[in-house]
Amino acid sequence: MSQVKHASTNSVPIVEEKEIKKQKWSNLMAGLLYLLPSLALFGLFLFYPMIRTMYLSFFRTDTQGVPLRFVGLENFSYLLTSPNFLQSVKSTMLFVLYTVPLSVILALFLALIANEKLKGIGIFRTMFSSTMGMSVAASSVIWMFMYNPAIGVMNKLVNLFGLADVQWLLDPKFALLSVALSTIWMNIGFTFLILLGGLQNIDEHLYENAQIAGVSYWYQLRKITVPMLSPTLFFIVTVSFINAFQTFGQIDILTKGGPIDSTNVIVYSIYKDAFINYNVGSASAQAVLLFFCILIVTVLQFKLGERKVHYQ
Amino acid sequence: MSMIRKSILYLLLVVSAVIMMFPIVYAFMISFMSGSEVLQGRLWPENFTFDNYKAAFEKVPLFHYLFNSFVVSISVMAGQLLVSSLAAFAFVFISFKGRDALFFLFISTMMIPWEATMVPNFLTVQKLDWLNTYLGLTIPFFALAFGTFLLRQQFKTIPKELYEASQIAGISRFRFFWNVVLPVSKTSLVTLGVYSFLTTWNMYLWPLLVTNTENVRTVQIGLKQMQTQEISTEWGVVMAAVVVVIIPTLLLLFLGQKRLQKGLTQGAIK
Amino acid sequence: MKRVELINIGKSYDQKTNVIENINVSIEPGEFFVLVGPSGCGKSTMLRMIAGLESVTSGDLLIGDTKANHLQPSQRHLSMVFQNYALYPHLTVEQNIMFGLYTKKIQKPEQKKRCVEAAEMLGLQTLLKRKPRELSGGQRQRVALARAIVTQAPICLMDEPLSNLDAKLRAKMRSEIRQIQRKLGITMIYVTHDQTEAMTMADRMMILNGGHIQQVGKPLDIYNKPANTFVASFIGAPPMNLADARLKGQLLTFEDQRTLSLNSFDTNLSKQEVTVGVRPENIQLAQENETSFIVEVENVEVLGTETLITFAIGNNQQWLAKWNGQWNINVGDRVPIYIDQKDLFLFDKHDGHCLHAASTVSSEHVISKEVLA
Amino acid sequence: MKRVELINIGKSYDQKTNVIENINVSIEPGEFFVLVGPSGCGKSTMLRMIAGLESVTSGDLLIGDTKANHLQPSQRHLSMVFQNYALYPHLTVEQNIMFGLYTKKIQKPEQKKRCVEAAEMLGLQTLLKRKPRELSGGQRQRVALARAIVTQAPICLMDEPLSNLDAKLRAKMRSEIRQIQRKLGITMIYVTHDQTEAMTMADRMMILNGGHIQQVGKPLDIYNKPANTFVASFIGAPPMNLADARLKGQLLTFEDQRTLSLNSFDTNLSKQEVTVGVRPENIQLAQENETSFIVEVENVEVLGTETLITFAIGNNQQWLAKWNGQWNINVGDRVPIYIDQKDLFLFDKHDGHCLHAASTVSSEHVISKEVLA
Amino acid sequence: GSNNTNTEGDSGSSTESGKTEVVFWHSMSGDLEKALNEMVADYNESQDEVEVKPVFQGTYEEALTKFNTVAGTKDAPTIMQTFEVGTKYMVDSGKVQPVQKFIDEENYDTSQWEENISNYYAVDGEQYSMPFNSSTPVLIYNKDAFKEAGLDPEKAPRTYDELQEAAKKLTKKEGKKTSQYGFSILNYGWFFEELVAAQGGLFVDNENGRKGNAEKAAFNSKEGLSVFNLINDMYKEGTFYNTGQNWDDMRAAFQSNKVAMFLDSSAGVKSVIDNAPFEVGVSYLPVPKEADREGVIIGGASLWMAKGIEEEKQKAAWEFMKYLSTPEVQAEWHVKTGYFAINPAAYEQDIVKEQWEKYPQLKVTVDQLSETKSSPATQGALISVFPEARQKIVTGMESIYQGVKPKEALKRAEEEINRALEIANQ
Ligand SMILES: Nc1ncnc2c1ncn2[C@@H]1O[C@H](COP(=O)(O)OP(=O)(O)OP(=O)(O)O)[C@@H](O)[C@H]1O
Ligand SMILES: Nc1ncnc2c1ncn2[C@@H]1O[C@H](COP(=O)(O)OP(=O)(O)OP(=O)(O)O)[C@@H](O)[C@H]1O
Ligand SMILES: O=P(O)(O)OC[C@H](O)CO
Ligand SMILES: [Mg+2]
Ligand SMILES: [Mg+2]
Repeated sequence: MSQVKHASTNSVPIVEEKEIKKQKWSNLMAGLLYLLPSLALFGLFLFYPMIRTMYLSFFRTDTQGVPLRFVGLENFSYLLTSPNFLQSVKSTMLFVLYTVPLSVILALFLALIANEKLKGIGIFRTMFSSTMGMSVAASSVIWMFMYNPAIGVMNKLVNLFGLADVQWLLDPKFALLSVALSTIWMNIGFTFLILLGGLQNIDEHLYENAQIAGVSYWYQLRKITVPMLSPTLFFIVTVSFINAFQTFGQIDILTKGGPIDSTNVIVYSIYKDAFINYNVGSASAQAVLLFFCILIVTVLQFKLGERKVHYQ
Repeated sequence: MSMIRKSILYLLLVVSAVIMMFPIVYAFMISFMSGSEVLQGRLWPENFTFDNYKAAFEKVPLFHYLFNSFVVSISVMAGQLLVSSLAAFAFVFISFKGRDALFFLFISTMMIPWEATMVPNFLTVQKLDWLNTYLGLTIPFFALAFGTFLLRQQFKTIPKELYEASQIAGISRFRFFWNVVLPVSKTSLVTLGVYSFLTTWNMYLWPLLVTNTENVRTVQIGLKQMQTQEISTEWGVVMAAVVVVIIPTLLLLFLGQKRLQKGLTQGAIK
Repeated sequence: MKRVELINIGKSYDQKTNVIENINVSIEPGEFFVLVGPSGCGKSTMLRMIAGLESVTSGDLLIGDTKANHLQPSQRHLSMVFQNYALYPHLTVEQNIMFGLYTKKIQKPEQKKRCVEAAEMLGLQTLLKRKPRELSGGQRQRVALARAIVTQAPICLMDEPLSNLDAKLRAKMRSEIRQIQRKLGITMIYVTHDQTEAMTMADRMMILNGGHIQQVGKPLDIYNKPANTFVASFIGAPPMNLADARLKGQLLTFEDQRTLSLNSFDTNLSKQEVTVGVRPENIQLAQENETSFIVEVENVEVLGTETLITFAIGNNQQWLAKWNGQWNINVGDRVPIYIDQKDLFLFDKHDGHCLHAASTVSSEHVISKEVLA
Repeated sequence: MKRVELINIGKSYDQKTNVIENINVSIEPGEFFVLVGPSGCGKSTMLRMIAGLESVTSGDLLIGDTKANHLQPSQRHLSMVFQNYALYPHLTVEQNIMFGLYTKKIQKPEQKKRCVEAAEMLGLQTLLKRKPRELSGGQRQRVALARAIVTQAPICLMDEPLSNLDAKLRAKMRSEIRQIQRKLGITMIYVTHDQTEAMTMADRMMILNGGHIQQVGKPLDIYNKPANTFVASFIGAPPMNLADARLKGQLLTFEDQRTLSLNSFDTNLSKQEVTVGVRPENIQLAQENETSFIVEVENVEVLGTETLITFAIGNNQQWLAKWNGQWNINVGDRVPIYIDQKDLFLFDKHDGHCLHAASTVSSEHVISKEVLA
Repeated sequence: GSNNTNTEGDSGSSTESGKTEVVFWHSMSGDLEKALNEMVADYNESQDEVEVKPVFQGTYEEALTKFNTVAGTKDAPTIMQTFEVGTKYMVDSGKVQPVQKFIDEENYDTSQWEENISNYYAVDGEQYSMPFNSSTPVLIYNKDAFKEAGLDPEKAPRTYDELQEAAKKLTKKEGKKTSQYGFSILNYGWFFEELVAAQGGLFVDNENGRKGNAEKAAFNSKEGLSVFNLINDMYKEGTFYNTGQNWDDMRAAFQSNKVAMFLDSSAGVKSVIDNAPFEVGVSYLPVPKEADREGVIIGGASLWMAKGIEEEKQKAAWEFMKYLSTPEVQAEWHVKTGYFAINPAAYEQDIVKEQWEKYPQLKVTVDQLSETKSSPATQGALISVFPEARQKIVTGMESIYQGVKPKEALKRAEEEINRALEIANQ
C-alpha cells in the first residue's frame, strides 16, 4: 500500500491540475454554449442598444438617427431645464404614484376575498384575473369609449351622483387620473394572480393558531398576512414600478400625451422625440435618464423595502 | 364560517366582480348594438345584431391579423421556452466560473426599459431587413430574463440526484436536459408558455413600429387601425373587433389560470 | 383543567362518507389522553373538531359542561400545538410566544412575565430574540409548546408534535412534555402515530382505525389485553405474530397442520375459526421435552442486544421470534421452539375480536418491598 | 464484482478544512460493506467520491486495479441507488429501469429482457406501466434497485436507501436488498445511519465520525469489542451507559463515590482515569446478596415488552436499565441493581480508547447440534 | 369598406398576374377611404400593367412617422401620401423622387393643374410631389339650430364678432349642463395656421420659409393673438366646446347637436352632410372684423414617390398618378369627398354639376379657394419640423382652457418652436 502511495504523491499534483483544468474548461464551454442563445440575443437587442442609446444621447442626430455632431451633455442639460421634460418627469412620477399603490392595494383586497374557501370561488378568481388576458390596446379602446364625454358610461356614473360632466381625457386635471384608472384596471389581473398565489402559499396553520388564540381579522391581516406575503408584495411592487415607468400603449391610444402634455410620460416623450420629432439625441438622453430613474427606484426598493421582507 | 361573514364575503365578491368585469361585458354589449343604440348610450342592446362583426371583418383583415398574432405569439412562446430553458439549465446544472455574475447580469436586464433600447433596436431590425417579417416581430423577444429566472427556480427544485443518476448511467448532458429536465418541468414550462403567449399577443408598440403592411401585422395593430379609422362613427364595429381580439387570450387565461397562478408565484418569489 | 366529552361524534367532509363515526369518549380533567392510530385514521380530524377548526357533523361535543359544537375556537379556552409547529417565521421567539396574549386583555408586564416563565421552564431564555429559522427542530418544538403554555388554557391539544424529530430528541421531548403537563395540571389531548410515545406518555389512550374507536384504556391494559387483532398488531414492536388456525376441542391446528394443544385453557371457546397471536418475545427456544414445534429459520438478524429469528408458519405467514443476546443461528437451520400456552392470544378470525388474552404475570415483576429496603 | 480500495483518501470542499481524512480501506469483491456514522460525518461524501460525483482531494481511489481518481462516473462501471431513489417522475417504471441502458449500446430486446428479469426478481412485473407517483415508498425503492441491477454493474452504491420508509417496510426491504446482493454477487457499498440496518446487513461495516474511521470490522465484533466510546454508544439501542470513574487497584470509584470492585479482572490496567461502560440490558435487578448499588429511579417507561428504568449515577449522568417484561416501579423508588463484572467495558477517559471489553458469552447462545436435530 | 385581405408580400416587384405592384400608403379613413379604394379598384380594373395596393397607415402624422422609419429602404412604399406640412420634411429627407423628372421626360402638361395647388408642392421651381387631395378649412354650421336660435340660416358669421354673437345665441343651457355649445375648433395646429393666414399673418420668418430656411416663428403677432383671444373669450363665455384632438369626435359632437358650428376640412363636408340629421351650412373661415380677408392656405395632402426603388415601379406609380389627375377621376373624387379637383377641368364634368346642384355647399369650398389672394401668408409655411410645431400649438390651445393667458400660451409655443427650428437647421 505504501508503495502505491509513494508513487502517487509524486505524480498526482501535475496530473490532477491538468485534469481539473480540463474539467473546468469543458464546463465553462458547455455553460457558455447553453447560454449562447440568450447572450447573443441580449447582446444584440438589449446591451448593444442600451450602449448605443447612451452613445447617441451625446449627439445631435439626423432624422434617421445617424449621429451628426457631438454635443456633450447638451441634450441632458436642455432636458433638465426644459419645462416640458420636467412636466414629463412630473407626469411619470404622478402616474407611478397613482397606479402602483392602488393596483397593489386593490389587487390585494381582491386576493384576500378570493382566498376564502367558498363555493364558486373559482369563478370569482377567474373573473378577477381576467384583465391579464386583455391587451393594452383592447382595454384602452374600451376605456376610451367609457370616457367618451357624450355617450360614455363614466359621465353617466358621474351624473348619477349629481355631478357635472367631466372631460375625462381632455381636461389636463383629469387626463392622467383617467389613464391611471384604466391602467389600474388593466394591472389588477396580473397583480391579483401573483398575490393570490402568495396568499395560498401561507401555511394554513398560522391562521388556525390565531383563531384559537382568538385574534381579530385585522390583527391577523397586519401581523400574519402582510408580513408573510411580504416577499410576494415586494416582488409585485418592484415589477409594478418597472412596468409603470414603461407605460406606453394606453397613453398612445387614449391621450397621445395630451392635453398640454399632462400625460406625456417619459416613455411617450421618448417615442415622440424619436419617431415624430426626429430628435433621436434627445430621445436617447431621456431613455438614459429613464433607465437611471428605474435603476434608482429599484435599488431604493431593494435597499429600503427588502429590510421589511420576511423570507422564510 | 358564520353566515354573516359568508354573506359579507359574497357581497364583496359580487360587487368586485361586477366592477372588474363591467368594461369587458360592456364591450361585448356594445359589439351587438346598432349605431344609434350606441349613440343613445345604452347598456343593453335591444336586439342583438352581428352586423358589427361582419363589418369588422370586412373593414380590416381581422382573420389574417389573428393568424399573424397566433404565429407570432406561438413563435415567441416556443423561442422563449427554448432559449430560457437552455440558459436556466446552464445556471443550475453546469458549474463554471462566473456563473453567478452572469446570472446577475441576466437579472439586471429586467431593469432596462424596453423603450430605452427601442430606437437602436429598430435600426438593427431594419438593417437585418426584418421589417415586415415574422422574424422582426419575434426574434428580439426570444431571450427573456424573467423566463430564465422562473425556470431556474424550477430547475433548482429538481433533485440533484436525478442528474447524478444520469451521470453514473453515462447519459449525455443534453439528453438529460431534453429527456428529463424539460418533461419534469412541464408545469413551469406551461406557466411560462401562457405568460409568453399572453404578453406577446398583447404586444403593441413594437409591432406598431416594425410592421407597415398587412402581411404580418398583428391583431393589436389591427385594433389600433380600426380605432383610428372608425372611432366615434362606428363604436360597435370597433368593439366587435375588441371582442374578437380578446377572446383567444381570455380563453387561454381561463384555462390556464390555476397553473399560471401557482407557477408564477413559485418562480417569482423564492 | 376541564373535561372534554365526545358524544356520538361523527364527521364527514363531503356529506357522503364519514371519516370518523360514533366516537364516544370522555376525557377527564388533568388527564394526559393520547390518540393513536395509523395515518389517515382521523386523529387530526378529531383534534381539529375539538379545537373548533373543523365543524362537527353529528353528535355533541362538551367542553367543561357546556355544549361546544358551535363555539368559536377562541371561545373554547384551549391551546393547540400543531404538527409543524406553525410558528410565525417573521416574528421572534418572544413575539411568537406572546402572539395570542394581546386578545386576552392581559397587561404588557404580565404578558412578559408569563413569557419569561414559560421560556425558563423550557430552557428558551437565551433564544428569545431569535427568529424560528435560527432554531433547531427541538427548539422550535419548545417554542410551540411555550406558546401553548402561556395562554394558560385549561386544555391543550397537540397534533403529532414530535413527528419531525430524530429519535434522541424525541425521547427527551417526551419526558419534557409529560413533566410540563403534570406541573400545570392541564388536560392534554395528544395525537401521535408512534406507539412508543403513546405507551410512555399516556394516562389513557385511544386507538383509532378507519374512523372507529378500537379501544380506550390505560396503555398497559391495552398492551396486555388488546381488544382485537388490529390493536394487537399495532401496539408492540416488533408486532405480535398472528396466524389463522382451527380450534377443535383443546387442539389448535394451523393451516400447515402444525398443532398446539391447549390443555390448560379454562375458557371454553365456542368459536372454531380463530386467529392465534403471540408476541415475538414469547416465542422461546425449546428446552428439552418442551418443544412446541420445529421451524426452519428463514432469516436471522443479530442486533447485538437481541436476535430476531424469522420463520414461516401457516400459509406463508412469517413469524418473528425475539431472543435476548446474540445467537449464532444460520438461515436454513431447523430450530425447536416453544410457546407457552399462557402467552397465547386468540382472536375471532372473522371480526378480529379478542377471545382470549395471554395471562400477564406482572406480579412477577413487582419488586418486593423488602428488596427496595 | 470488483474490489474498491481507498488509499489515504481525503476530501475538502473549501480547500481549507477536510470533511474526511486519512481513509484507508479495502472493500473486497462481493462484499456487503456498510458505512455508518452520525449525520454529517462524511458518509455520503465518501460514497460520492467513489461514484465520481465528487472529486477526490487527496489520496488514491482504486476500482478493480486501476486508479479511478479522475474517471468519469460513467466510466467506473458502477450503479448507485440514491436516498430519495432519484426516479424520473415523468417516466414509467419500465422506462426508468431502462433509462440508462441505451448508452451502453445494448439492443432493445436485450434491454427489455433485463428489465423483465429485474422486475420479476423484485416483484415489479405488474407495475411496469405505472409512474413513480403511483407507487408506494417500498415499490419506488425496488424500482431504484431494479434500475441499478439492470446495468449489471459489478459495484453498487446505496446512500441511505431506506431512510424514508416506515419501520415495517424497512425491515422487509433490508432482507430483500441483502438477498439480491447475494444472488448477483455484487460488491455493495451501503450508507446508513441506522444501526439496525448496519448490524443486520453488513458483512463488514465501517464506523465514521467527523470524517475519521472509528472502526472497521464485522458487525458483531464491533458490537462486542467497540474500539472506543463513540462506537460503544453509537452501536446498540438504547446506547451503552457511560460514566467516568477512577480505577485504583481493583476498585472502581464513580464520581458520586459509588464503587464497584473488579476482583475477577485479569488485565492489569495502568490507567487510573477511565470511563466505565455497561449496556442497559446488563444492568439487572439485584438478586439477594448480589447488590452492586442502590439507585433512585428517576423515570420509568413501560413499553410492554420491556421496561426502561432511568437513574442517576456519577455527576448528573443518567443511566438506563432495560428489563424484559413490564415492571411496576414508581419514580422515586429505590432499587438495588447488580452489574456483573464481566459485562463491564473500560475506556480511556481522555481519548476514549477501549481498554477492556466485556467478555461475550456467545457460546451460551449457540444451539447445540443435538437440539437442532 | 375595403375588402383588402390580400396577403402576399409586397416586396416582389410584380404580382402573380405579372402586374407591377405599387404600394400606396395613405391616411384616408372612413368615407374617404371608401372613395379612395373605389378609385384604386377602378384603376386596377382599367389596365393590366399596374396593380396598386392601398395601405392605410393611420393619421397623417402617424403615416409620416412610419414613412420616416423606412424611407430609403426596400420597405418604403412606392407612393406615399403626405400632408401639406410634411412637404419641407420630405424635400429635405432626400428619400423621395421629385415627379418633375417624369414631367420633364414626358413633357407632361402641368398647366392643366390648379396653380394655387400645384405651387404649394413646387419648391424652387421643381415639382416635388403630385397634388392629390387638397382641402381648405371651412365653417360648418347647423342650419336647424340657427333657425331655432332665431338666426338667419343662410347668413353664416363672417367675422369673429358675428361668430361670438351667434355662438352666444346658439348655446343652450339646462341648469348647469350645457346641452348645445355655439362653436368649436379642433385642437389641431392646422386651424390655427389657417386662421392666422386668413388675416395675412405669417407662421414663420423668411416669408414663411419660402425665401430660405425658416429660423424663427412669426405667429406670435397680432394675427396669432387674435386667434388665441377668440378661443379664450369664447371658452370663458361658455359658448366654446373643447372637442379634443380627434376629428371624428368633433364631427360626432356636431352631428349629435352638441355643437352648432365648427371648423372642418372641406374633405369632411360631404360626409358631414350625408350623416347629419339636420340641414348643414358651409361657409368661409371667419376673420376679425378689422382684418382684410387674405384667403386660405391649401391643405390636404399630395402624393410622393420614393427614391431608390426600381424604375419600373416608379413608372407604374407615375402612370397611376396621372390617372388620378384626369378630370373624370378628379370630378368623382371631388363629389365623393369634398376635396378640390386639382384639375379644374373636372368642375366641367357632369357629375360635378349634378352634385353641386344637390350639394351647393361643396361649391363654397371651391369659391373660397379661388377668392384667395396669393401671398406668402396664403402660400403656407415650409418647415421641416412642422409636426412638432403643430404639437406645440395644440399645447398652446389646450393651455388656454386651463386659464393660461393667450399671450402667455402663444409665447411659450413660439419659444419651443424656435428651439425645434434651431436644432433642425444645424
Ligand atoms: N379537508 C379535508 N377534506 C376531505 N377529506 C379530508 C380532509 N382532511 C382530512 N380528510 C380525510 O379524512 C381522513 C382522516 O384524516 P386525518 O387528517 O384526520 O388523519 P390523521 O389520522 O390525522 O392521519 P395522519 O397521521 O396521516 O396525520 C383521511 O382519509 C383524509 O383523507
Ligand atoms: N457540497 C458541499 N459543500 C460544502 N460542504 C459540504 C458539501 N457537502 C457536504 N458538506 C459537508 O461535509 C460534511 C459531510 O457531509 P456528508 O453529506 O458526507 O454527511 P453524511 O455523513 O452523509 O450525513 P447524513 O447522514 O446527514 O447524510 C458535512 O459537514 C457537510 O456539511
Ligand atoms: O383632413 P385634410 O386631408 O383636409 O387635411 C387637413 C390638413 O391640411 C392636414 O394638415
Ligand atoms: Mg394528522
Ligand atoms: Mg448523507
